[in-house]
Amino acid sequence: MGEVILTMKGIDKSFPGVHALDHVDLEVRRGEVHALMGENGAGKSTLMKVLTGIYTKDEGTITFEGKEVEFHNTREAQDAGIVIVHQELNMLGHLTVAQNIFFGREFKKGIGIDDRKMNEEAAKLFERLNIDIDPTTTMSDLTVGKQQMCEIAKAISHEAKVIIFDEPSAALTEAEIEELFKIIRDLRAQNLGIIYISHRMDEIKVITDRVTVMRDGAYVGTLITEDCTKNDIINMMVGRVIYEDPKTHSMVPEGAPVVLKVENLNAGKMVQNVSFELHKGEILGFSGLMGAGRTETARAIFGADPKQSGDIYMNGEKVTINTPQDAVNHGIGYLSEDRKRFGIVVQKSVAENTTLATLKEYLSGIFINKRKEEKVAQEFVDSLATKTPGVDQLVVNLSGGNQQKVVIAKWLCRNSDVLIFDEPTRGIDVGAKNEIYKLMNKLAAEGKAIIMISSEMTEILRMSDRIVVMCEGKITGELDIAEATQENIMNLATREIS
Amino acid sequence: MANQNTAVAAKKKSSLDKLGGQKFIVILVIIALFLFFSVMSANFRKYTTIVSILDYSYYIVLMSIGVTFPLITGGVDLSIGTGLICYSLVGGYLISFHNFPVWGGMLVTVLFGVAIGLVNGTLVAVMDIPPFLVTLCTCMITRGLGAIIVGGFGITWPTATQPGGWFRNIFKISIDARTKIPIGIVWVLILVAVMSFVLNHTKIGRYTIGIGSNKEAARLSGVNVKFYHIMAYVISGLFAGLAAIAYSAVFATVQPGTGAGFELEAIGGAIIGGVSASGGAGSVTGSLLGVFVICLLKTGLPFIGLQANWQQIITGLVLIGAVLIDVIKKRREVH
Amino acid sequence: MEALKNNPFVKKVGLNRILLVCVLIVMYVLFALFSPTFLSYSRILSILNYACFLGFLSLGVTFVIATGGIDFSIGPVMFCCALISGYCLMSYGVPMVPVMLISILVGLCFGIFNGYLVAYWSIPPFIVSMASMNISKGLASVFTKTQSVSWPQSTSEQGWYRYLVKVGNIPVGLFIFLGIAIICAIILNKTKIGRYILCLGSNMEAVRLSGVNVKKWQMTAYIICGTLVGIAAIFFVSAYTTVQPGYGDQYNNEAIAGCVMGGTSMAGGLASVSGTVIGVFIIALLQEGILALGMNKNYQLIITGIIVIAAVYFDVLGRRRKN
Amino acid sequence: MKKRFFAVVLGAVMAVSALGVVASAEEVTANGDYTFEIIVKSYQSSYWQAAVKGIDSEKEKLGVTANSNGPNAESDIADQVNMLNDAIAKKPDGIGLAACDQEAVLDSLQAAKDAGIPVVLFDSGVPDAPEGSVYSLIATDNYGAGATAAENLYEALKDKIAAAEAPVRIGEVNQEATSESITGRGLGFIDKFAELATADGKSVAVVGNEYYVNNCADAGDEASADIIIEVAVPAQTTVELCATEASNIMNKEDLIGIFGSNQVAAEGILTANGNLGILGSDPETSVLAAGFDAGATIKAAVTDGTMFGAVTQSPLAMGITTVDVLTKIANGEEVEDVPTEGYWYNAETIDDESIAPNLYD
Repeated sequence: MGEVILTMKGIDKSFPGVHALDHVDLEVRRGEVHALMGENGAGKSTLMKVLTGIYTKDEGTITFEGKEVEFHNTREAQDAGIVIVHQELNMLGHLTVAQNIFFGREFKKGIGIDDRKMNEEAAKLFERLNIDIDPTTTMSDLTVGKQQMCEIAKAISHEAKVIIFDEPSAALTEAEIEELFKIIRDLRAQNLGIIYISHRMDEIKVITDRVTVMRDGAYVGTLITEDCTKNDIINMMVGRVIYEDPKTHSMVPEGAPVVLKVENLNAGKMVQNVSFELHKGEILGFSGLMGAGRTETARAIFGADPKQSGDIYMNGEKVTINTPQDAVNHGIGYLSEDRKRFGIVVQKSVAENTTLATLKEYLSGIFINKRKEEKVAQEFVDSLATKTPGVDQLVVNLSGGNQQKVVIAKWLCRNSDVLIFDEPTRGIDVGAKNEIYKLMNKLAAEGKAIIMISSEMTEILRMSDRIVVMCEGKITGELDIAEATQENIMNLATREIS
Repeated sequence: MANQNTAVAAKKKSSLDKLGGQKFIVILVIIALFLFFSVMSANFRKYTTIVSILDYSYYIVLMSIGVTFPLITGGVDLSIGTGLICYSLVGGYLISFHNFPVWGGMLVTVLFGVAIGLVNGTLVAVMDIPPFLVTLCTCMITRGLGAIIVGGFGITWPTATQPGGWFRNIFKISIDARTKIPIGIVWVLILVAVMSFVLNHTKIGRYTIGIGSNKEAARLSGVNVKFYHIMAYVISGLFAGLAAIAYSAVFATVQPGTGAGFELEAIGGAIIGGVSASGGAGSVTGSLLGVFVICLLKTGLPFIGLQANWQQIITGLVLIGAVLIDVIKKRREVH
Repeated sequence: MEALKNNPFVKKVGLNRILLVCVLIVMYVLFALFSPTFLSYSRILSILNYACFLGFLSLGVTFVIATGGIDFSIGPVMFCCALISGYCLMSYGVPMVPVMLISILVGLCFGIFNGYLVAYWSIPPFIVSMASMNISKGLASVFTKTQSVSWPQSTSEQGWYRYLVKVGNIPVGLFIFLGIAIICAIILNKTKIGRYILCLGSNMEAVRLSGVNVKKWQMTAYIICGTLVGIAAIFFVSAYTTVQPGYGDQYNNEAIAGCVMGGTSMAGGLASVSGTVIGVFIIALLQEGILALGMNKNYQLIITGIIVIAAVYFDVLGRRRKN
Repeated sequence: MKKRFFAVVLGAVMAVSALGVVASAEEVTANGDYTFEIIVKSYQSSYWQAAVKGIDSEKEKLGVTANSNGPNAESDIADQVNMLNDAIAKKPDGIGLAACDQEAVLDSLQAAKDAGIPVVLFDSGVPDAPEGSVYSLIATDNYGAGATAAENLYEALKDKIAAAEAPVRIGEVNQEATSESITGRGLGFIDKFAELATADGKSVAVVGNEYYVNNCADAGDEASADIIIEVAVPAQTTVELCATEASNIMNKEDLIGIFGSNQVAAEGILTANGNLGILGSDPETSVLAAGFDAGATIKAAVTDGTMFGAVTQSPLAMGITTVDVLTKIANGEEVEDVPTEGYWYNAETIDDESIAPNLYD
């Protein structure tokens, strides 16, 4: 480890309703791999966005190579030598690898672009990184892993001094991760500063030198990786032990009937041999890290994506679900993690969204009975305490929590027996979260069966009667709430590198 | 480990793709059509017929070279057809009534095209108006404008024997009354080569593809997306201007109020040639080949004695067929 | 301005629509000022002649644009409907009522064809339009042997169909058009069909995940459009009697312009039947007004183009401000 | 008195009077400040622009107001009906109309009659016009004009036909098969040609487009005919499709003559000839082409002998006559129908005083 190259001090950033970063500190040295850890939503990505100029900070200082800096866009950060390898790929699928790497700063030859030189340079880069990719391949023909490698190559080609890896291993295979680590070690040897964001505890141990842990937008502490154990880090990450009325035991009555049974469900690589049962009145938590295959499982059950094999039983009867229509007809409702894209129709009113799945019931002859529709929507607005000026308000004007309530109302309206909540409180502020929790408990008490996918440990522990943990597309464990702790969940959710 | 399943190497290319994909099919179709018409009609086999087919295809080919660029950005340019007539009218009007030299008229023709392209591009890229609507409106506007400027008359560019008639030799050199060399095909091929180079080996082309592929990613790479977005429409306008010259050189009189529908032949050709309707993918050579399919159908069907109107029906079906190939291919990839 | 925006009446009717009506009135007044004969009743009848069939086209395409699609085969398809049904009438002696049904049926078939290709084969609407434009022109020419078809005159036995547009000086066509526009508004705003069409235009995936058969409803929009185009054909011939094969393109632009001017968003999800009706009247008024000022059609093309760009730009600006 | 005219008008009126187009040489004077609305078939074609020119010059001479307008294309029937209604609404002293469609304008003619506005039809008649609505018809005899082309072409080809051992072919390219003027010319050519040939003992067959085959006087039998008249109509009225249809016919070895029935069709033939080079003025060595209308291209082709000759109508004179007749009606004078016809011109006569003014660019 060399001298300090980058210091972030007292970084503060608020968004309307959310205090995203609360005076966070971070220090990176040359020739070190610095892990940045924290649960989902701890503020890691926000911090990196502040660093690379995507967000402007409210307070604090960034010192880079001894000078105080402030970047206004990624370009400025890149030019200074700070580059980020994004979690979601920013690639241009129709162009070749080399063209992607040098997009926006092509080599010129006369009036044209010197593709040969770009290919050579890209090949050199890959050589330096020991990656076996043909620079002339079209980007969309590569696997996700290879595309990630290209992103890394692109980052390095910027004469970077600090490279940020944002969950680089999420989509990679075993062998690719090995390759990635080799690259990272090479870069470290070349005296670059590396920030490594990951959820995979074991990777942290293997590759990083120091670990900075964040929690709820605040800085928790920095450890030397060698000197700490996995449990130390987990404890720092989940440090908060106090949360409102956690469940200590399952609220499901003995002998509650099985409502939904899934057997050997397979859908792509993210859903492999998934089997579980869901009881009446139960909240079944689905825990796991990002990319564990929980959403994919839910979508496969719901018929939103095609599945290869597997049986689904509703109330003991085998059912065929190929489309969301089938699922809805069998009484399953799905609340997507991405409300704006998959949940609500933003340009339509609260009432219209509420009845979207049950429109048939509001028809008088061929007409939609608006009065009835509005009355029902109003009932749900009241019972869910949705804050809206009226049921004719466009959903786009509501806050995240209230939008979520509208989606919940949509499925309650349908009287679904099984509700799949995918990240029910993502992007929702604390007050509204509690309301959603109360609501879910009430629904369970009324006999609905709920699957709750959540990346927030506290949420899982607070809400679930039983917890299924997934990792890499497989169920790695099932815990009763009584025996579940953050540590043993995290253990199941993280994978040992073999 | 489970993850090894995912370690499939690069997606396997189908054997079709190795041969050049859709372009390969289109070449086969062109050959098949040509052979079919040649067998069915003795007159079709003649050299003069081939010269004629080329004559009548230049302006559509040129338009389709240009419109390939907006199409690749994920947009469209519907103004090129009526625009072509408008530019040609104005250029010819200046030559005939204001004593412009022929080269001057040609220059105005092309510059007018560039100007309309600039307007289209600005409205699309800077003002964020959907390309379909923008160019639909400029389609109407150029249609009206051309007629108003020239006062409603059909305009004849100088005929071959008149002074200034040299420009008609740009596309066809006459040895004698019966022997013509379709030199235009050489220029068209050169332009195709140049624009292929522009599309594949210059910043303009690279960023055009980038905009069509993932506009946001292109912007985040620090590219002046708006400028290059405008450029795509300027190129389209430029080639509509060049097509106007080709049209004036081949045909006798340019009538105001015509031209609507030319753009669909050019766009249809580009799409048959493999330009993706959603942007990102496409090639200038593909567009060239696609236009030849349309032109062959248009000129070939009368020769085999088929009622002329079947040509439109067949063209419509060919278009759907071409896109269907693309749709089916994409579906296969998803599964 | 703020006060105006918050006025309950303005809120209910929508600022854009009020502005549109104002544009309509201002245009009318301007034309009347510059052309003294513009206020005559016969001129209004003439405007209505044009507004009627164009209105049906525009209503039809409103449904398609509401799904986020486009159909610019409507003009040629309208001519195809009028030609095929008219040919049946004049050459095969089919009685008038079945002939009208044939016209609507032909439109319906094109609607099914377009809708099926768009919804079930995922072919972009733009290309489907291009194809069915060619096919409708070719089909009409083949069917009528490239002949224009003149429907019967009012005085002939079958001429009663011309009363659909006007009886004496009573613009019956206007009432029928407004009647059907109201039905369309009801379909769009008060029935399941309209609800699903608007919602899927706004967010198709969310609607699909609500368990709705989105393909079916997407196709339905095209079918409604086709049906209205078939009706438009009847009103076209009852105003103008003669149709020629191979034409009709110009009406696409005007119908789409009317619809977009009325506030229907090309991005889908937002559509207003009343806006479309006003937009169509603006276009018909413009066409008549330009004539009254002694200018030719070319000026109308240019002015329409500019108005549409302006209308859409205000829409874009409004949305930008919201975001 | 004629010296007062513009040069163009001078020639036109000379031509007109020489051929007896204007019923009498009497001078027309306007007895009031009249306003006329005149609607042509298409505002965007040279032929109609020439008519508008005639209207404009005559209205200045007479000191009346005549507003001319027209749809963008002859196919825009609905637009023309709207223009007509607009004209009626303006309550002019008279309306001049060249109807795009015979049927579509009937209601409006009735309305004009009801409003007491006299209508003068020019170029094309409206056979079913309401009684009393149309005061005068300044009609072009399209059928006759087509026949004129046939007469001249037959005259030149007569010997070749008589000497021919194998069947010979005459081509005809028509822009479309819908409008009255084009079909009139097309059928006029076919019928006259057949009539002349039959008189000389030759049998004639008509093949090609169904409309012309079904509507000509006698379609004959292709297998036994000495002369085959082949009629082509393109899918759309664009020049390149006309040219394609023309090349298809012109590629046939037995072709001896070809007729294009309007400017677009005639130019299509010339465009096709650009590659084939078979047209000329000598029936022994080349194919003879007859055109229709004028325009720079056709004029140049006639002058240099590529095109054997062409028929022109006199849009300029027609425009002048229309204004004259309208003025007379407004004066309260009696008017009659005025027939006009087509004139044949070729390389020799193209510069004649009686012809040149009728040839527009």
